[in-house]
Amino acid sequence: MSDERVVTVPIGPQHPALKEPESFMVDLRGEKIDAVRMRFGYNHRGIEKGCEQRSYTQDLYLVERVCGICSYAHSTAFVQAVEEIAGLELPRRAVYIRTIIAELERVHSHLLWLGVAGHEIGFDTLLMYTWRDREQVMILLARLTGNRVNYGMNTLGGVRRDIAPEMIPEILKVVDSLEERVKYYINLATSEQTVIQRLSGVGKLTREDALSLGTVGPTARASGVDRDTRRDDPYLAYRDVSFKVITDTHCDVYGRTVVRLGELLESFSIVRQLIKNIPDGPIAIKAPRRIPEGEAVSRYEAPRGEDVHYVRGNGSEKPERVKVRAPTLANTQSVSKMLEDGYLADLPIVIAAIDPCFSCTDRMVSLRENDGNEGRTMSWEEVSRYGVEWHKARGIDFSRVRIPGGAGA
Amino acid sequence: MNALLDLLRILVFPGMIFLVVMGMAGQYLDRKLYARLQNRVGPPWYQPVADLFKLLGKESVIPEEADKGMFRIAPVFALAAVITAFLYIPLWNARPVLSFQGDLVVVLYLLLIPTLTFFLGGWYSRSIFSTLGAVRSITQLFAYEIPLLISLLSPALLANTWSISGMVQYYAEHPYRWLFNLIGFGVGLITLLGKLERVPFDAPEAETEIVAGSFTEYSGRHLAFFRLAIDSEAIASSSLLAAVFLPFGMGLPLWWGVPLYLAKVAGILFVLAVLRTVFARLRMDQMINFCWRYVAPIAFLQVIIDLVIKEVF
Amino acid sequence: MGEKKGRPGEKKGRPGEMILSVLGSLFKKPATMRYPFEKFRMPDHFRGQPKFKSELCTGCRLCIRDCPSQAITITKIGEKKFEASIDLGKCVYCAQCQETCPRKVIDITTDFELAQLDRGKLKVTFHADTTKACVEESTGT
Amino acid sequence: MSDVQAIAAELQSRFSLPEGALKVQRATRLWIETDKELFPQVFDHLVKGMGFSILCTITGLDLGADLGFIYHLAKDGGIMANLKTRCPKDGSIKTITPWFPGADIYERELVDLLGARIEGLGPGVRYPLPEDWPEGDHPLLKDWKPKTAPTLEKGTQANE
Repeated sequence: MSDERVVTVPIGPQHPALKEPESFMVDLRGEKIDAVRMRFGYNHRGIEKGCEQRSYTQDLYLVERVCGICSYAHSTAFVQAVEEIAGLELPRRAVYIRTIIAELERVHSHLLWLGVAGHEIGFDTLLMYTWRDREQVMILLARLTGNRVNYGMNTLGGVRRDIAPEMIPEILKVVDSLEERVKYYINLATSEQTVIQRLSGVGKLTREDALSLGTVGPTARASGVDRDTRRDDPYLAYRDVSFKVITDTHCDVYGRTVVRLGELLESFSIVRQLIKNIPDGPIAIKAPRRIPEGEAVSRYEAPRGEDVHYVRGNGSEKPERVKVRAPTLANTQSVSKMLEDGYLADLPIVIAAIDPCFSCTDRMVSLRENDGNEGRTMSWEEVSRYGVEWHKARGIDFSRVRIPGGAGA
Repeated sequence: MNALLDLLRILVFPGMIFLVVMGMAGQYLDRKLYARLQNRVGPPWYQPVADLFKLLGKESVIPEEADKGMFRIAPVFALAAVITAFLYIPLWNARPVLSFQGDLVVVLYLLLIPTLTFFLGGWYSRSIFSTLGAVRSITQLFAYEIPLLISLLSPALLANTWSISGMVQYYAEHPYRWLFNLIGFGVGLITLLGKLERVPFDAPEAETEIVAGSFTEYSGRHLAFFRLAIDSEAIASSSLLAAVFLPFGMGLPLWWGVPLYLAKVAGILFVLAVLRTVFARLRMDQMINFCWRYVAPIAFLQVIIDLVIKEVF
Repeated sequence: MGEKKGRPGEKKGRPGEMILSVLGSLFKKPATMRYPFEKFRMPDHFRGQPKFKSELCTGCRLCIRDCPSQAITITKIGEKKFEASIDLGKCVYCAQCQETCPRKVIDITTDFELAQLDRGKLKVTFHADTTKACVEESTGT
Repeated sequence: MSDVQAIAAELQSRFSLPEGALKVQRATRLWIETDKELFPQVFDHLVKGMGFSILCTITGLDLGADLGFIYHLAKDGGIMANLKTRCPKDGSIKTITPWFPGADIYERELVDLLGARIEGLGPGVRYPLPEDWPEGDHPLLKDWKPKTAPTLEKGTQANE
């Protein structure tokens, strides 16, 4: 930092480009990026510890809240591992329903990403249009599962809600209409000059780097790494459907866009195949409350990449250990590589291009007085009192300020 | 009596208050159109007023390290410059509030002051994001200002006068000659996007990169003044473009002239809203490249056209 | 995917690709709505605020055991009379309680507008009224 | 013999692992248990010799007196080898960053949450706990209890 031409810009923990708190200290030389130092952990909520202190049923809902967007991915990865330990054989209909929800979740996640990407490059119209279209799948998911995110669809031994026959045409309608829209966006992303200018050649990550840094998901596939857990280590009903693994060799943000848009089309085709072949039968089997001793690892291709859940049971109602590896943790390693020699202006889109989900990544809180096991944080009064004390210690007295609902005075 | 009338013209109509009201109406129009173009409902008509009063009622926090005087004066200065410039622009007839030979150049420089105050306000905020925004503002200024200048000066070349009212008179005497300046009008619209720091040229206040650029540290009434200055600048610049490039129907009586003028400004605002809807933000280097490689040569083309026409007629 | 190769790292495209659909939007009904003024309804099976039918409760407390966020408290107030309070600030609206309950005491409504300025109001108590047969709420929405 | 059994057989013959150290759970899941001394050799052979080039993650376990570590390795084609090792709580294990530069963050997580000592892990910012988190306080240990536990309950009362 002896060079005075270098300016350090703090992007985060609070910054409009980041939807979640994470810190990127960027050293700038003019508009060019010199170095990036990352700091994670702001979203550490003690979920792994919390899982050890709750029953498996409760954990289902806790794990689902690891992430707000790919919630179903985490819930399914967890429940798969538990079912493997318990040796539960799921009814085929339940497996199919899980797969349908999983693919619909991918659709909503990728459309969300496209909108966010548009926003990061200052193309708000793209954001508004994609999110308008995404609303179709959100409403569909709400009708199928009972919520727009955090579907609460999984239970040990199956799913909680059946897909009613009258919903089938609704799903197909949404899939058809979205397919048409996605084709429009593919055309847009590959022919709009200003979009191409902002995406192409930005955030380069070579195949070698992608491999050595252990990137996963669309980030890796856009660098020509042909990996997809759905095909390599099939889970749910992916053995029964045929789909292409979309890869690209642009190795930049443009490639990542192309991969995600291509995956959307594949998802539509997967949902159609599943709906065509969905078997009849029960949607759940009875699961024991006590899960036997044992351990299992489950892999799941979430929209952002591979989720890995490790669960160890000890014969009681509560798991001995739950370990969650979210895709963003694997991908963050590559961000500083991608930012090398880039512009400050490209930083938001490069970070956005791994579709980061820092909540997934961290899984625990950094409030000191967090009790860790329940995901409970300081109460509002405590935070306010803590803030007042903190400022008092530095010579500012906020104690006369009244905060509505708080213990300010 | 005459002095009182002049004062009224400066302060109320068509001066300060008229401009501010127009500014807010323009902001509403822009936001509503932007929303509708994006298939959204958009704000209700009173939103700009509500925003203004909300900001005026809020505490204005000044950073400890900021140059307090500069920080406070910059927004006021921006608004004052825009209002002054507006007084020289003929709206629906060839008689603006103030006028003299050469006022076109003065108006251009007055309209440059807001950008300079963005720079000064941002620079003296001493925050990293403000500083970056300030530097970007001034860098961008050099890219769009020259083409804008050239495109506005070429109709003046044709009219052989440096006074805007003189130009209006010339084009009133020679109807349809303004049609030769349409290329310049296009250049003017594009560069106006840069002047108003709108997509695709909004890098100086790119939210996802540098928060709000120069305005990052501004809040309360100081921010309100800046917003007012920007809204008024949009109206003043649109009026300038309307007067220079669309000088038809300028001799009409008040009840025809004012609606025509409003329609012209609304039309320009509409084009600006559409333009900012369909593009992604350009990076600084791309923006400068674009301005110098495409916009500036086209502006020069307009000069050549006008010189040729002047020789022919 | 119609890809146009130019110089490496620079693809050719046209600016203003969206202009037609953008202008078309002017004549379409907006996709958004003026939300608090216009009511929004969630689909029928939406998991909103839980409701507790006190007269059915046997006090088995299975719901408490399964609730992931410990939002339910059940107090015995008399012979076969139970009163429940649900902390809507803690509730994660998973509807596990509804599923667990053997007597179907808990109903899930589609009500989602549950925000409160006062945290105390988030705690909804369902009284077992000893004189009347009906159940009423003391606080809350 | 399926792929996973072939891998198990090769490991068995090469390292003469004790009875029960290898477990084939299903066609794509292999569990291997090694002691600390043998671990680097087995790990190196899996990564370099058998193509397990994907490091999914590292799980740390509190096994009472020992800390357990599971290295979840995968190869193209879907087979996952879960290599287990353990060391006493005051002992240390070797870093795997020479094989996987991206493993840095997984190891820091072990250091922060379980208090593992990792030889050869270079300096860097801690993850995921904050800078001012007390040294020697590792939340994922089984006997870890929160120091203070404010609840929403208390807050609600204070509010009324």
